Amino acid sequence: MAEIDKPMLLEWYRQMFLIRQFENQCDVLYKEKKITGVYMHLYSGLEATGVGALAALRPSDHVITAYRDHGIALARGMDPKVAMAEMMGKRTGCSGGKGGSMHLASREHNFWGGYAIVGGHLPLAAGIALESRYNGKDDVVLSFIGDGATNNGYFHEAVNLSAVWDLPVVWLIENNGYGMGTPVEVASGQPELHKRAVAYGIKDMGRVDGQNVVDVYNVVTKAVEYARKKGPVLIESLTYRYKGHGVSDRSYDKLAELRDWQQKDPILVLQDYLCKHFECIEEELKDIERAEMAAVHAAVEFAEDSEAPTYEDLISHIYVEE
Amino acid sequence: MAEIDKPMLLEWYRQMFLIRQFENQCDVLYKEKKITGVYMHLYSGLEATGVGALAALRPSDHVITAYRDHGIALARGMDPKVAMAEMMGKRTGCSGGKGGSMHLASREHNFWGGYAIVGGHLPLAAGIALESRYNGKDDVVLSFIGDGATNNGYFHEAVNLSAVWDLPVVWLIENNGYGMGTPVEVASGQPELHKRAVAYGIKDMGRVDGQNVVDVYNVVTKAVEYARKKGPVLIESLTYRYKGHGVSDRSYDKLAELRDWQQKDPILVLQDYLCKHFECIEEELKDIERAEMAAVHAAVEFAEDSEAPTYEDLISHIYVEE
Amino acid sequence: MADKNMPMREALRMALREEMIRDERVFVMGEEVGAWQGTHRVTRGFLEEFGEKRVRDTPISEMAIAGAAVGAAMAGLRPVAEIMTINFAFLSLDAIVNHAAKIHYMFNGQFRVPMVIRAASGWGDQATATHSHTPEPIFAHFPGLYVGCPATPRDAKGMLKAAIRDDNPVLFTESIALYPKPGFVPEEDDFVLPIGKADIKREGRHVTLVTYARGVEWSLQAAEQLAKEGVECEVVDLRWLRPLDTATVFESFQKTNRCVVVEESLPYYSVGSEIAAQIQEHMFDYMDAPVKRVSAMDVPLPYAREIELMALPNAQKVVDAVREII
Amino acid sequence: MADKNMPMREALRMALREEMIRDERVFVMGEEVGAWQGTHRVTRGFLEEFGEKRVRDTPISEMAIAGAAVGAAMAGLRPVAEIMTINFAFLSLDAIVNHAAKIHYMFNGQFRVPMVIRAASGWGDQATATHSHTPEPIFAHFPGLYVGCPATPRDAKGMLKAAIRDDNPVLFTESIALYPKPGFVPEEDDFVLPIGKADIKREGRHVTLVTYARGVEWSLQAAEQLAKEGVECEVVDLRWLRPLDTATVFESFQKTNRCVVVEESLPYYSVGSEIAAQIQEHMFDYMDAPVKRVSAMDVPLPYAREIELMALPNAQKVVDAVREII
Ligand SMILES: Cc1ncc(C[n+]2csc(CCOP(=O)(O)OP(=O)(O)O)c2C)c(N)n1
Ligand SMILES: Cc1ncc(C[n+]2csc(CCOP(=O)(O)OP(=O)(O)O)c2C)c(N)n1
Ligand SMILES: [Mg+2]
Ligand SMILES: [Mg+2]
Repeated sequence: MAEIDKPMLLEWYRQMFLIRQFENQCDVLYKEKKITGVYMHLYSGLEATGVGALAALRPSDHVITAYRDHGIALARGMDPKVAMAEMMGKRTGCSGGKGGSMHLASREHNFWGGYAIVGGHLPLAAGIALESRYNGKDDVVLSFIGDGATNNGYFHEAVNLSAVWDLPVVWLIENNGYGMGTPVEVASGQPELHKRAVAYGIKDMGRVDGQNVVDVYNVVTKAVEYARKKGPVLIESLTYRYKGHGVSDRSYDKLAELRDWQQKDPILVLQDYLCKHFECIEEELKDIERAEMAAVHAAVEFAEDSEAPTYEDLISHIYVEE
Repeated sequence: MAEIDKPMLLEWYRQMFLIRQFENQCDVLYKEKKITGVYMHLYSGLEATGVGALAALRPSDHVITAYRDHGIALARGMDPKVAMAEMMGKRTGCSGGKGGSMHLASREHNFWGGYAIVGGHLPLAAGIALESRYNGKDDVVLSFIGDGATNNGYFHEAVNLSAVWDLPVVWLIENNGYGMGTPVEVASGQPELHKRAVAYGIKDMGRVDGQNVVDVYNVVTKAVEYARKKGPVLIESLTYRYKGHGVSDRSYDKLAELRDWQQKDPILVLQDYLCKHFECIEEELKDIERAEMAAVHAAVEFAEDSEAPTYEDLISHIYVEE
Repeated sequence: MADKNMPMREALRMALREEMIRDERVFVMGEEVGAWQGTHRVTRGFLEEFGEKRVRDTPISEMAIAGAAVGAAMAGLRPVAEIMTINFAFLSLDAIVNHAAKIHYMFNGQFRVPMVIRAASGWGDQATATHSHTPEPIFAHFPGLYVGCPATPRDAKGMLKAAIRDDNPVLFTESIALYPKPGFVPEEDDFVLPIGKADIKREGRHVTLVTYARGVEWSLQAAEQLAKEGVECEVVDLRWLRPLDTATVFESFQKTNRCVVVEESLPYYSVGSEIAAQIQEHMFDYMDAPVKRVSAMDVPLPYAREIELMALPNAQKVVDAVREII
Repeated sequence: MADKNMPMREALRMALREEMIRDERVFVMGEEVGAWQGTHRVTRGFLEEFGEKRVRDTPISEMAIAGAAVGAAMAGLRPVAEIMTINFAFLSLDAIVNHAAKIHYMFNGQFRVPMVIRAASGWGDQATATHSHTPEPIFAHFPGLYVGCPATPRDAKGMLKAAIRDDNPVLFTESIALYPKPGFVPEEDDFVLPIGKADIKREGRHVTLVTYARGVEWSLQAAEQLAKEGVECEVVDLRWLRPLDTATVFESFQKTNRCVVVEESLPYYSVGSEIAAQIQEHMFDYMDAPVKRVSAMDVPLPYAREIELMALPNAQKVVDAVREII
């Protein structure tokens, strides 16, 4: 495990701040009807989980997630311009405007995309991991899973397959307390979701404080090592979604709860950590913030200036044709 | 828990002997091409599990299973004539000849049928249990599950639903070592299948010796009590299928293993138990055997004399019409 | 009682509520139907009114939602299970077409499966490829099931009540785009429309537009426009894809001798295919022109609004199709 | 090399084996494909020849089998996943039509999904309602997927090899009844038949029989019988339900002006529907009679042999249908 040094921490701060900024911007753009459609699920509040987990990967490792994918894309290094253009359905978007908010992806970053059918990407993760084993590589797949998704048949079949085939997958549950409006305890007979590892005989890495990027990084780093050498691992990260489920859904009436979670906001937690460990860091953080705000603005400009897809795009890539 | 007395034991002996006899007869009839079709899965070897478990139920309780259903039907009290007629696809069969070997059922016995899609009946079990709770009854559902079926999405979703809805279901895994040709350890990351209870936070009743009808009865009786008062329970019964998977499949090449299991044949185990506990029981057992052999012969005769379904049957009951 | 103007979602809510009041055995289950008040607000207020026993939130388990409804129905309850959107019913296909639809037959009538699966269907709101299906035809392919797809608030009420009261399993799809659309709805408790009966939504004598669900609106708009040019379209709303009321289609066709099928679904192996096949088979001597089909384009649906709309049928496409055969 | 006579299952086995030898990335996965030698013996001997890495037994997890194949294909492998029978592919519907078929488009070409799902299809052996499906049309409804259904050992080899070499996802169904049927098969390694190309299985000038898979046999038998009466049938084997080779159908129809569609599937929203719709739409002026359809009866399939056979299409039903339009 690499020693956590200042540059790493600042890079995480940068990513988390960028994500928060990007999501806030998306929220505004949606209200301005510059981002349209019925689905948009923001990552605000979950930044430490995504950023900490992805920091544990090598570039040749793989990532896949569900529709709440903006934060994962950005943490994996996708250019915010390309991400924002996709949000606005532009040709310059990572998926040419054909995927939208729920379907960001970047082949070059080994980010295998966001998927909108709950659980649908979990067997894909297993299949991608199989390629790694099959070709004698030691790359791992990091697969995010919503807490609600763990009750779906896909979860069961995919995790069990990873166990019997001994695939290098880190199954990381983003337990943000709810699947849409349903609390974890209502949806799952076993609300301590990491315990489901027993059902597959895979390594249970327990729960991690998903608000603390350092903790997430440490646990996922261990998990990645384990997966690389041995086999699948299950982790549960405890976190929260600030903006409710998605833009079309009324936000649930949980203001007190929200305020509690904001007390341990992942960005604040990291700020505190940085201020405690490094003197006069405030200015550096401000610089980062300014730069990322500028990056998001540039992304919006880029997206707004980009062209919409055309009929040609509508009918291309239905099949691979050469 | 009712004291296990001699009449109970003799009744179990009768049922187990009947089932074995029935299955042997089916095997013969299949070879004679009097039973036709591609699917027939015999219960030989598993008798103690079915008979012991069903003995723990009241008539108003419910039973449901997969395609390996002959033994369950007979233990639940289905007339062997009606069962045999169904095997031969006759109008007098329990399902009018339209269901066949895999789809025996008897509404009047609260035997909700055998189902051929692996795992497909598991949510049905949950739904039937819901009716009991909904209408304020205390009837339970006993749902059999193959070991192989526990790796299917249906299992996961149905058992979890039973947990969060707190349904009175006894989930009883018939672990006969294989799903078709695949050993449990190859198919399941967690080969101690009862441990999957943890994933749903339901009561784990552990493993029971599925060759011993008394043991099965005792465990299932406790499970039924628990389900009636509290909620779902998972049990794993260790047993074996003498005739391989089904008639169309070559029997697997496991003669030594088969012989080992036959050492603890469920009928022999019960015979030993009876002989140890009751003097001069041999004659009584012989009488039972003679009677059940006669019953099976009568069943064959009845079935052979019965009529095949007609065009009218082909087009009836597609929809309920009144 | 006078009819009352209300959006389709309210008509559905009224139907469901009335049936729950009428019959203790009727209950709803599904993702977010209770505390969250229903993703599409059809079960708004139900949890408060009927309580947890009859308004049952489920985990994200589409196989179990449909399958548990089957079991509950077999045992004597009358579940109305909501699959949040029809896209997720792909995961319930086996439970619906291979269990709900087969059990009555397979066990020779020993069990009945009086259940309804309600599912929101349709696209056009940038929901993207995996969330943009109208796969009603693939469900209607299978015997043992009824498939209903209302086009108006009035029909929504009468058809849903019929579905709930029927002893057979019914897949009932509700066009997302129609939820907010208003219409007059009878307030009577026993306003029930017969299963499998099509409806003439507009009379005409030159061309028959055969359609259902959202297609009715496009067809009526097209008929309006064409009427100005002197072309009178008869709009036949199938209402049910199974049973399929070909009698009503044929009757209209005998008058018009021309037909365009209008549907939101994909073109291949679809409703347009079946209706065209039926007409040419049974109405051959009445055909003055081939039956035309207006369907979604044969593409996965993209996110970007501009190109998604190109793929969607609309009134103009219907008008163009009619012109081709007039 | 001379052609070799062999049953279809051997032709499939040959195709698969050749492709595995040719391309290291090709592997098979599915229930019982390895140690058990394949439920239908298509992968007999593979485990021994290719080892556990490339011959992968799976749990009974149809969602994961199809879904893991998608992931492996995206990552650069070329999985050939076996779903033991197509009935169980109902559980994989979402993974197949909503993931395999959509991913290339949805991410604008970033990923390819070069995978094949092989599934045994068909009925007639008393497998009963839940195990007696030929649902190829419901899969072919969706763009992004190819659907192939070979009728002869020769086609089986050439089509399966094409499916494996293609960069798109393919659902490949194999009629259970055809597995043991023999035919001559080219032994060449590179005998590949193009995707989406229909085949004239018999020439004729009076009626076109459009069919696929098992229907080809019934059609050829009917053609034989009708030839004795002077009626010459042209048998068009579609081979692929997607892409659908309507050009070959139309060409034949322009010659015969009459058509019967023959399929093992259920009648509604099916291949007969689509072909009839296409012909009346594009060949209206060539039609001397309506297109007839011979399909399975619209019933769940029962167990008892006597009545199951009544529901199945056969050569006589084809003959009768031809007589109706001659
Ligand atoms: C199979 C399926 N069922 C239902 C839905 C609708 N849906 C979208 S997101 C969601 C909640 C998922 O919750 P969770 O897995 O906890 O992820 P989170 O949104 O909290 O990140 C539901 C029910 C869906 N997209 N797919
Ligand atoms: C969904 C599904 N997949 C595959 C099959 C084919 N199949 C029938 S039985 C069986 C094995 C089931 O094994 P298990 O659950 O252990 O039951 P057992 O036969 O041992 O009683 C398989 C794979 C099926 N019927 N349904
Ligand atoms: Mg969540
Ligand atoms: Mg087993």
